[in-house]
Amino acid sequence: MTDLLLEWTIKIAVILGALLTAVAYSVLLERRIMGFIQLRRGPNRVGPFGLLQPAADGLKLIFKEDIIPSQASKLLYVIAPTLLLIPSLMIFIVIPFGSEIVLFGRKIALQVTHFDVGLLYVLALGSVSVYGIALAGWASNNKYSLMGGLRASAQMISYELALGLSVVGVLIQSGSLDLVEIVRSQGGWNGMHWNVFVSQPLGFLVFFIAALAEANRTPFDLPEADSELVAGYHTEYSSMKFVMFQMGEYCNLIAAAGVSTTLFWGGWMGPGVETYPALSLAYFTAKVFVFVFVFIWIRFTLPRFRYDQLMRFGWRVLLPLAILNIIITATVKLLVS
Amino acid sequence: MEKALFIIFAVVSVAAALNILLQRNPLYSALSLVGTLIALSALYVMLRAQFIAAIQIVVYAGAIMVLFVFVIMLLNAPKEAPYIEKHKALRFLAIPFAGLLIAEAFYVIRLVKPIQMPASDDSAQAVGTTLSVGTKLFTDYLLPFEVTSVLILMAIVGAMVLARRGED
Amino acid sequence: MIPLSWYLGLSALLFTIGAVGVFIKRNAITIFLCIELMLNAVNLTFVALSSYFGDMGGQLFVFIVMTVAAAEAAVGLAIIISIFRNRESLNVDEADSLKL
Amino acid sequence: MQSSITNYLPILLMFLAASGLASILILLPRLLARRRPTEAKLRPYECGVEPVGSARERQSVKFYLVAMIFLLFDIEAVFLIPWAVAFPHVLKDPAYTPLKYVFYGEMMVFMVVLLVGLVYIYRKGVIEWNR
Repeated sequence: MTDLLLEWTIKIAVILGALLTAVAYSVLLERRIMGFIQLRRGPNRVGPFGLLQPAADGLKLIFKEDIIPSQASKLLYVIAPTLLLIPSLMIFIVIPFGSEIVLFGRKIALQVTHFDVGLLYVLALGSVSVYGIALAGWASNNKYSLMGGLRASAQMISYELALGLSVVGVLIQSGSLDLVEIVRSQGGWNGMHWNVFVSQPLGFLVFFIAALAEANRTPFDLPEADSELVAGYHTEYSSMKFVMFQMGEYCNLIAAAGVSTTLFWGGWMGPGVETYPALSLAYFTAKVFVFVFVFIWIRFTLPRFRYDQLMRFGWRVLLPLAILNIIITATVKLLVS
Repeated sequence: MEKALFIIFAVVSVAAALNILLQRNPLYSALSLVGTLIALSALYVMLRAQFIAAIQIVVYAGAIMVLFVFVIMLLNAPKEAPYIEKHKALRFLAIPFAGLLIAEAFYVIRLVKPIQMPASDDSAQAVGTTLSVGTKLFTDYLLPFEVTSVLILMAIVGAMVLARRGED
Repeated sequence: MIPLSWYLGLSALLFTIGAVGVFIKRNAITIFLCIELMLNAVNLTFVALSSYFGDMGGQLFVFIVMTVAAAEAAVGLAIIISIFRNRESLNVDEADSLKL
Repeated sequence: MQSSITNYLPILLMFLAASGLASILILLPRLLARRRPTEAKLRPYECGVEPVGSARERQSVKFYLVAMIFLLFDIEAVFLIPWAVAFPHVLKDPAYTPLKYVFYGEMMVFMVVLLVGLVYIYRKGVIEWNR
């Protein structure tokens, strides 16, 4: 029991460290890619290629004045950003980063834990993070914040539905909610039996779009549509509380990339993982990186939706497509058996 | 270890439940209830009802309570009046009533025979896993499941009619 | 090993808190929250007994109870919204026009 | 690689770690940053213009309707998940062979009933925000 606890604690510490670094550098990556797409340089002054920019930004934001507006509901105003950040960090304990490797003469599975309801745990955390946004908007007691918070939470719950239904096809394939089992069920064809190739291209499409909207990314970034709402639900937030919203957003982005990889793109599976288990970690990281890149690329390519278009798209297009995907998958499975 | 965890979650759930009564603003009451629900979900995990624990968060904390929070935010109702204008007697009745209820419950609980929880069974068919809920629900409990769909349909229509009256 | 009676005792405590809330609170939404609390207390009993007896029935019942609670919350809150529209108040003592 | 109930403990550990991190992030500027609040800084931000009215006003009931249909369809998703998990096992298990069409059909009936609800919502224009 004690060494189990120790193993968990070390894994959690490693994951938190890696995650915070990844968050800091995906912000930099985004700004660099934005510069590249818009034919300018982006941040390149601090350190070689601007690599120390995240540290500089972090330091700057720590020393910024922490303003709590006089009209705000103080307690909720302080708690709201943590309600967004904590669930998005907690998702990572069930994501499998690789198969088992041997370290210090001990077999170590490359995920913190796995249990029977793994995928439901991910969905549950997604649904709880709505509170952070809704309460941030309400507690700021600012018209733009409240409007942004309400819009964001209505958008998140609408697309959460499509998200929840689009994974059902994967469950019919794997017969388990445990993310480790889901990855293992995609191991055939020399590690290329990925769900997106086998039967779930439609499911993946729905999941991808819904995950984009869940993470409030363009073209679904209406909650912070700066031309209408100043900055949406975090208009009134400054200093580290603003950083927490940004961190939560980028954690959600990386989590969306990790979960899409796990469910549809074979997780850490790939050719040769059976013989070289360490390769699995490389495959997983590469796939997640590609997803993060695509998310950023989309942001600077597509224009923003209008709110009525967004709602209509979620309920009239994505939701029926997700249900159609379930019916097709179940019918094919029944006929093949 | 197990007892310590039980006591932590029990205390959290009771404290959050009491906070529902102590708060004037319904938004704070609703958030306290979310706290109770999460603590209860942890207790469900300890009872090895893993699927129910997950559903508790997804449905109760993630959907039902979101609806409550939305309604409170939309109405922006004034805070509760500081005193009870009518039925003042009710408040004084509530305390002895609560004592009576507790005493009765604990009298019954004292009669409960001490039974042991079945030994930890890690097979996939163990009580409380998603698979066992799935197979049992869609075979033995088929009728309640199908009736549920009609109930949800009725709720959709009913809530729409009630909430939209006066709008169109 | 935790005795079954601990779970039942906790459930009784939560149920009582919910019942007291229905008595002393005047805000319709808070009363509704207390009813949800009572439902949850009963759910805890179901799950505890179901686990201790090794029978799935209790857990499936909880599943159905949650569904019913969802339907009830949707309709109940719709009623509260329409009362608020007419009376500009959530105080249950003021919604008494059905009295003789 | 048995999945047992102790595997849920890391959730608690991660929760403690994450909330520790969050509280550090909240406390850090309190200790390090200077605070010079002025009346104008603490006012609600409305692009520098004098604030008009209050934010505590009633909002459109549309948001309630969206949350309500989300809740009811979320229940559908929650019923689909154990069904989807059990479905491949039922297809494989010879004991259930005569039941497999029933198992398939019952979920289709459930979904049809709820699709009726979805069509009703489309007809009532809950999703149409510009009406």
